[in-house]
Amino acid sequence: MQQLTWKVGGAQGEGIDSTGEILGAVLNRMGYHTFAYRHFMSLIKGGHTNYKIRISTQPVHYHGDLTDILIAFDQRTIDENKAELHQNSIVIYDSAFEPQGLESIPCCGIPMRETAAKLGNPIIKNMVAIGVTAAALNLDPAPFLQTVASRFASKGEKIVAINKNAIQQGYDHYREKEKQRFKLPDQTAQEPLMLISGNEAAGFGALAGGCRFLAAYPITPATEIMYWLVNHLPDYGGKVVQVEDEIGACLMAIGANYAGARAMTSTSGPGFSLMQEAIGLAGMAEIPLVIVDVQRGGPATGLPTRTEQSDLNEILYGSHGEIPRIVITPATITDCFFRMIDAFNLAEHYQCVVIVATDLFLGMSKQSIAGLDYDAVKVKRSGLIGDESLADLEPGAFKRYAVTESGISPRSIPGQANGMYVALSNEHDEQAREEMEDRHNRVTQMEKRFRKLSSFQPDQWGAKYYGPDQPDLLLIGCGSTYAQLSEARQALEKAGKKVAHLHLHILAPLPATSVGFAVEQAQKCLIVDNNFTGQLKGLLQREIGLHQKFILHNRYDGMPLTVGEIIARANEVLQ
Amino acid sequence: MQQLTWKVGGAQGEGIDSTGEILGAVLNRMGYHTFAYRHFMSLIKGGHTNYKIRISTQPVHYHGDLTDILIAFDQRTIDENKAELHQNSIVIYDSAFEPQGLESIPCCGIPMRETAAKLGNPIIKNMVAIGVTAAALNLDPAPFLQTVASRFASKGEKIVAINKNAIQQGYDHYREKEKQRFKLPDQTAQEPLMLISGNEAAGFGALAGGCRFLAAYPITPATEIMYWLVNHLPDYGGKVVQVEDEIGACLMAIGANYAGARAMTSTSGPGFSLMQEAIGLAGMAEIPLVIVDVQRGGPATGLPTRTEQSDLNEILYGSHGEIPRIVITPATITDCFFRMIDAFNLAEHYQCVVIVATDLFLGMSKQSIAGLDYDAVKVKRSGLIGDESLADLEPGAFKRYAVTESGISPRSIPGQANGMYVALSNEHDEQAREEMEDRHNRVTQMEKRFRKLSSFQPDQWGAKYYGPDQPDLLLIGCGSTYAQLSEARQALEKAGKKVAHLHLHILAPLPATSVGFAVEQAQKCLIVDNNFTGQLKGLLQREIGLHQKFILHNRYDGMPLTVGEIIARANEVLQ
Amino acid sequence: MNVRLTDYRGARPTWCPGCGHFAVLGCLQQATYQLGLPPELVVVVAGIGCSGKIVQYYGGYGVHSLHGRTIPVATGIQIANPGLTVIAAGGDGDGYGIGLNHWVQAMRRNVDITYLVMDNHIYSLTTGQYSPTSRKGFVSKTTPKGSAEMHLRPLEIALTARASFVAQGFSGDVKQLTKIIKAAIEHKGFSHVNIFSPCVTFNRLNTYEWFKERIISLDAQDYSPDDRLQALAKVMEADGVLTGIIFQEERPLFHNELPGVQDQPLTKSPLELARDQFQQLAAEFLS
Amino acid sequence: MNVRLTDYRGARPTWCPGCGHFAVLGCLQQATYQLGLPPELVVVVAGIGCSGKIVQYYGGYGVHSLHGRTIPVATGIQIANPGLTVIAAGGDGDGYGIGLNHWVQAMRRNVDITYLVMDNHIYSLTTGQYSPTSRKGFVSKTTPKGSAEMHLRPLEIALTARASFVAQGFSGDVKQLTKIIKAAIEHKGFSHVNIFSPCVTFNRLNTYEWFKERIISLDAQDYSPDDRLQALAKVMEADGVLTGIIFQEERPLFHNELPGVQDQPLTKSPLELARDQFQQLAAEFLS
Ligand SMILES: Cc1ncc(C[n+]2csc(CCOP(=O)(O)OP(=O)(O)O)c2C)c(N)n1
Ligand SMILES: Cc1ncc(C[n+]2csc(CCOP(=O)(O)OP(=O)(O)O)c2C)c(N)n1
Ligand code: SF4
Ligand code: SF4
Ligand SMILES: [Mg+2]
Ligand SMILES: [Mg+2]
Repeated sequence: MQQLTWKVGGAQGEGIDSTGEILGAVLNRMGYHTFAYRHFMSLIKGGHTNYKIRISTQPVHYHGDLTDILIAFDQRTIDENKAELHQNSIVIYDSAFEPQGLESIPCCGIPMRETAAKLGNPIIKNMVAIGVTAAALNLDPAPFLQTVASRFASKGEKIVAINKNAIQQGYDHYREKEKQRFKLPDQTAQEPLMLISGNEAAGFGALAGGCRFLAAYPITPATEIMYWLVNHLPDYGGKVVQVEDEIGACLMAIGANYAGARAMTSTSGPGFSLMQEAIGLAGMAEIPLVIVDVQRGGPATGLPTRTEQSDLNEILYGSHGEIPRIVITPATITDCFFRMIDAFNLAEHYQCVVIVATDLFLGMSKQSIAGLDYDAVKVKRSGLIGDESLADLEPGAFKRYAVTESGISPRSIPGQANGMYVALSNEHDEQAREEMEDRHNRVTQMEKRFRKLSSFQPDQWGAKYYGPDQPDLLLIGCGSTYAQLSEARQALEKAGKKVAHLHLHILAPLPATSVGFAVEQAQKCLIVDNNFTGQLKGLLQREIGLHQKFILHNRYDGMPLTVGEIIARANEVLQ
Repeated sequence: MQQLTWKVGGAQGEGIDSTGEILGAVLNRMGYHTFAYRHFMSLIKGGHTNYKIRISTQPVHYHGDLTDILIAFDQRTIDENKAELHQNSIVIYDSAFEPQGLESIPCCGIPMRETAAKLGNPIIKNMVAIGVTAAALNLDPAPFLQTVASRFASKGEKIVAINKNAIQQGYDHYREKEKQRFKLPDQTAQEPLMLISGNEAAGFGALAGGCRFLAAYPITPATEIMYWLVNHLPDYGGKVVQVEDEIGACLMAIGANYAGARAMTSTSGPGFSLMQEAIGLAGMAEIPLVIVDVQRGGPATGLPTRTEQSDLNEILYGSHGEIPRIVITPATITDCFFRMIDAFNLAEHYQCVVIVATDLFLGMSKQSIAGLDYDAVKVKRSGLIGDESLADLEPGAFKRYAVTESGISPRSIPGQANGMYVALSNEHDEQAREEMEDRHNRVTQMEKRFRKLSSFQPDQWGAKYYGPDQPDLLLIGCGSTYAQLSEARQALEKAGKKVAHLHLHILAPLPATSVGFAVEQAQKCLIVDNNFTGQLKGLLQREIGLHQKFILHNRYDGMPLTVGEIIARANEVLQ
Repeated sequence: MNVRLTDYRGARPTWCPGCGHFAVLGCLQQATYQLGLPPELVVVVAGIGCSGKIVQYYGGYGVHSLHGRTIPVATGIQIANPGLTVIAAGGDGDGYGIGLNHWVQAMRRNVDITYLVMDNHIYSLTTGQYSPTSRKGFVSKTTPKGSAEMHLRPLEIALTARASFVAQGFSGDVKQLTKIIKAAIEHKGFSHVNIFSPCVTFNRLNTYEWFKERIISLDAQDYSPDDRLQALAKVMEADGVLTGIIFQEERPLFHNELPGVQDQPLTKSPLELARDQFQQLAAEFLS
Repeated sequence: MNVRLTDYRGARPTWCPGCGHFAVLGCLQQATYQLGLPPELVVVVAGIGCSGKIVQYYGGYGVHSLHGRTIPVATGIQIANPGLTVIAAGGDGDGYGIGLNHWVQAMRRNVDITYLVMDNHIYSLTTGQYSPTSRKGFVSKTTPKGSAEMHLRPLEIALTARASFVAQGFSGDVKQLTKIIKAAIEHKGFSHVNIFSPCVTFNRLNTYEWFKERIISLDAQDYSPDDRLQALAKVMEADGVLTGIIFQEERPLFHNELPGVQDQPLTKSPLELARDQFQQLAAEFLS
């Protein structure tokens, strides 16, 4: 695998994102595998933002620890990103400022702002940066010019011309000034690659999984799911409502599910906290419900533009009282797509709440992925009673919450004759007409609800094991840490270490057989949590035991984990 | 200890509660120790309700498994309570109906409704029942007559006379018809006993602990805390607001705390779920906050009139992101009083959220308790910076979130010159003026917030151990199960079993040293949970390990645990 | 279709004898019966309170939602299947206290549901605390010295929040109430119906008599409910204690205004994407 | 007391150049300065949004609360210490979307706070979704085909919810806005101030020009803000786009109406019970 990392940084409002997006788009079209991470702040203009792309000949799920090429529009970009630079990096800075503190790191000043200003619009210094990038990567500027031409086509020829000009001048400037060029290997992917973010994949997965209704409230970093769905659901018979708050959003999704639609809500931590009571309703009334929590830095408003896996506790244990629930943690962007389909099938089958927990890193990052396989998409209907079966029953004999062996009861949909029932938030009996405080009934219904998931086999795909048996060290993570953990494991393996990696795609019900077996086998386990208190570690301690084997490695500064820190920690533990 | 249990049952709206309350009041005044439990339904009239009193010469914290005297206004009372009867019980029923299914249990019909009707008001059949009770207990009717006279004084002489008449006639009826009388031993308590519920004790404790503001929303079974405080806080400089919802209630309490008052909110499960986001704000902005969650049957609206310890998970792990928190589980009604004082002191000292978790059983039951000790009440102020210290600082130099070794930072109160700061829900730095996404600052502040509790020593009073060292079986419970567990342990001890009891008064931070030591020592541990999933057991597994020692005994039908079931289960496990 | 009035019966009510909520249940049953709506096409979404139990006693489909959360659930159902008649029902605490925000937003959206608020000026199921519609000074368990707040005016809020149908009924006048509920259900758009529904157990102030003495019925007046400002004036003049249809207008319906197909309910749209649809969507991600 | 205007400065604003919120900050600083309120006696409670950042840029005490939760926090502070000047401030999404219920209830209570809503008809901090005050048809990231909802009329809601002071200002007229904010702070009771505060980055429709072309100023008119119904008529007539003080009345204050001592703030009441007080309370439980 050959690879290179590139980053552009500056103030918010300087077009940093579009610089990265154009480069990503061109590279992706050329058949390179890319992974792009956006670093931004909770303000609209100013501050510091950067866009990083890892370019590779193989699929990559992470943007990489280091930066080979850093394009800096300001000193702050250098300050904030210096730690990622190495001796073979190059810093290409806007010669409008004099870079400080680069010591021996090679650098090269290009008059980016000046060039743009001369072209009549200083804001297009980002286009100059694209030209510079093309030159630095030793790429033909043509595809960049084309991309920009088609992107700005609607804005008129003059705009297109200026932007193209800016790219060309950036290209020329760099070639004149600087020899050091990174050569990307030739690359043509087998099939055209999709450039897609985790949030887009989740939206697309929801649609493919039969979701036809989204009720949500805007919140970083989840809103892109809503954007994707509002632009697509209506074409497939669906609707999207922006609700007044997350309480209403969750309940609207519950209403639509009750009415027979596959419906969901998407949010992040603060919104998820507001949904706690509603989650209990879905659990009690056995109404299917899919919630996506794109986690961000907490607590409270916290770090809205940073990543964290710190809602796990609330996802697993939130809402008063007790309900069965399924918690899925997609590990990659492709996984975001497929796990959403699973989520809808499972919610319908088990008539329960399914929470899909991603995070800012997974949700907002964009990756080149090989085409999603249509044949792997399976919408499975279940649990719905037919009109004929209802017609066969005595009037009023239908038991919505029938106590069955499986714990799953037949479900009718409003409009079906003879299927009337009340979905109650109070305890109720099989008949589902009125609340019921009787203690024997309570026990029966409680057990029925919790029995439902006994047929669910989380071990089937909820835990994946990579590497040797009986390892000296087992790395354990869930969700978005997959990429860094698997790269770390491979590196450790290469270094001759006997290290395995267990990755959790389902946290509840926990794939306890697989986890228990893997933990038993391993000498030690390094649990990698992207939060402060070690929430995944806590879960495993609770469910698996063997505390003495567990060591925590965690990160809580709002950044995704790095491969390097995991390797370093693993080596430390292995000593 | 000599004791007797009495219960009266009928439909809601038949004055069942006042029957029990009058009996309780008279017995308490006579120096008997009583413990009264109200069983009721989520409707206003009809259904089944009962009121049970255990009468003892020693303090009792539980109403007992069995019923010696059952006064039944209807057949349903017999059906629902038959399981508590034994061969020496007596059922005194209203001869308006013919009791079914009593088999060999002694019973006696008294024309209660008829007597009341003849007196002009069938509703006062409950007064007849009081007279019957006096006779059955071989008590002088005089104190009952007096109590009723003073209770109804405001309603006029005629009403008083009718009620007294009803009591007298009930008394006479029973003495005529029935020989079997239970003789209570003579009793005079050392000092007058207070008859107080857990909710009242919590309200009184709050006031004594310096609470001067309550913001709450009505909810069963927590509203009595509000009632007590609305009737008393105003006399001591305080105020009570009934807010539009629990979100607002929690935030109003946060506002008042920020402004320097000791303020709280009280609620039950559904309301607690709604407070999750606000809890994060208090945690992040380090604003002291006391929340009482009087738990009831969940999930969702659940079983609003039944008891359960099923919010523990949400109490421990709710709210997105991560905040330090203290969770206190009072074990007795007296404990409700004192732990509220602790809660306010701790919230102020650690500038954090303190959740006091009681439940319907503890909150709504009434007990005779020996006077609360004024000298044991200590309001401890801490963490507040003085005006002089602020005046000594450069303008703007005050650091509200100063990174200190203890993790506790000095706190100013609006109005203090030179102490201005913003309490932010976003991550922030020491200066506390604006949000801050810087990752190093994030790490520092996160660690600071979590360091705060390192000086808290939950082992001091958070776990109490009763019984022999190195027991064959260790019973473990938290909160309101204390009474049944301690009675069970004593019975098992009497039966020659080597059984100990560890009771948790604090769940977070867990008194891990005491618990770990006790668990280590024990052969096996029977964890008693008043919920379905074994939430206390889960906590101990997570924090302590040694899963193989843990056995769960749980109850989830909405009823408090019985002593008998614990003994039976313990014996089973001991085999 | 051969529906009988008894088909609209659910469980046996447990309300206190004399409770105003009986009339609301009866009138709703009558209204849907008279409109010939088969019970399986009616969904009642109720809140928590004595009032909310109406869903258990009515014979159709229903959701006994959370306290204050009737409107969003009803909205979700209505958008998913506009072929259903969706009735939200709850108390004054439920709707004007904890649930007020959902209500206000649904009115301006003009969600096509009927909302029956059983307004007894008190929290009853929790055994008697003042509610948003309790008058200032109202003595209750949480306001032993009288409430400190001016009461909320639901009709005025409904009018300014742009409800397209605003009416008020009284449990003491079932004829009028049935008529109002029928009109509300027939109205296309958000129909807000406030109903004075006395609590005979906990509210000793706002009794049937109290209302009877004060209520002004618009039915007896020459009043045409087509001018919002005039309706506001009327309501203010009567201090909110009037009955009848106060305002009605035709306005586009939320579910029709939302982008998406209109010719069939959401619940009937196919769940699977065809291969070409799928590939077309995937192709949007090719850069 | 010797306050300077600069004493009301907090952190350096990060709003986009030209953002309407600058004017609101400036006018608030001016108003409190002109009123001679020392910054340590001013508490700003802000919501989440670009607007909410005002608390970081103003120099007093403050709480940067949660999204939509300014009012309850402000209420708690105000009741705890009525000696403080409490300002709630936030955006249209914050106040009229997620936080609407708290606002409506606070108005009828007449909590003695000033509420500044920086209304740019859009959710800005989340980079551009329509808000409750966006006009129907408004195109935004979540409404690519135009919003399906009629907008909320904050002034009308404020009037019918019985705010005792209702005004509207415009970031394009700082003289008037300063005057309004001063009057709002001076008013005893709930002062609702809606401020058209254009978002120059995400709202291309409701620009300074858009407002300027439409705004009718009451200052130029012979208008007396003492009749609620007339105020409603005026607001409806102007389709909500008017500025000035629209309504004002004197009404008892919530914190005074609540039972309890009035002569000193809660925060000053002694926390310890004296022995006799304690014993008296305990004695109530003796049966
Ligand atoms: C979140 C939440 N808070 C509080 C409650 C308790 N509660 C149940 S019903 C009710 C008030 C009911 O009053 P109202 O809506 O007026 O109905 P009514 O009983 O008067 O018909 C309350 C506060 C609850 N169920 N859920
Ligand atoms: C519970 C919750 N939901 C969503 C968000 C995300 N959020 C932050 S600001 C905002 C909207 C801000 O709009 P507005 O109040 O109009 O303020 P503006 O930015 O326009 O000034 C939203 C939805 C949040 N912080 N918390
Ligand atoms: S308590 Fe009041 S509202 Fe509830 S059922 Fe009885 S009369 Fe009706
Ligand atoms: S995005 Fe809009 S509201 Fe936010 S700071 Fe910029 S101009 Fe102001
Ligand atoms: Mg009510
Ligand atoms: Mg806005």
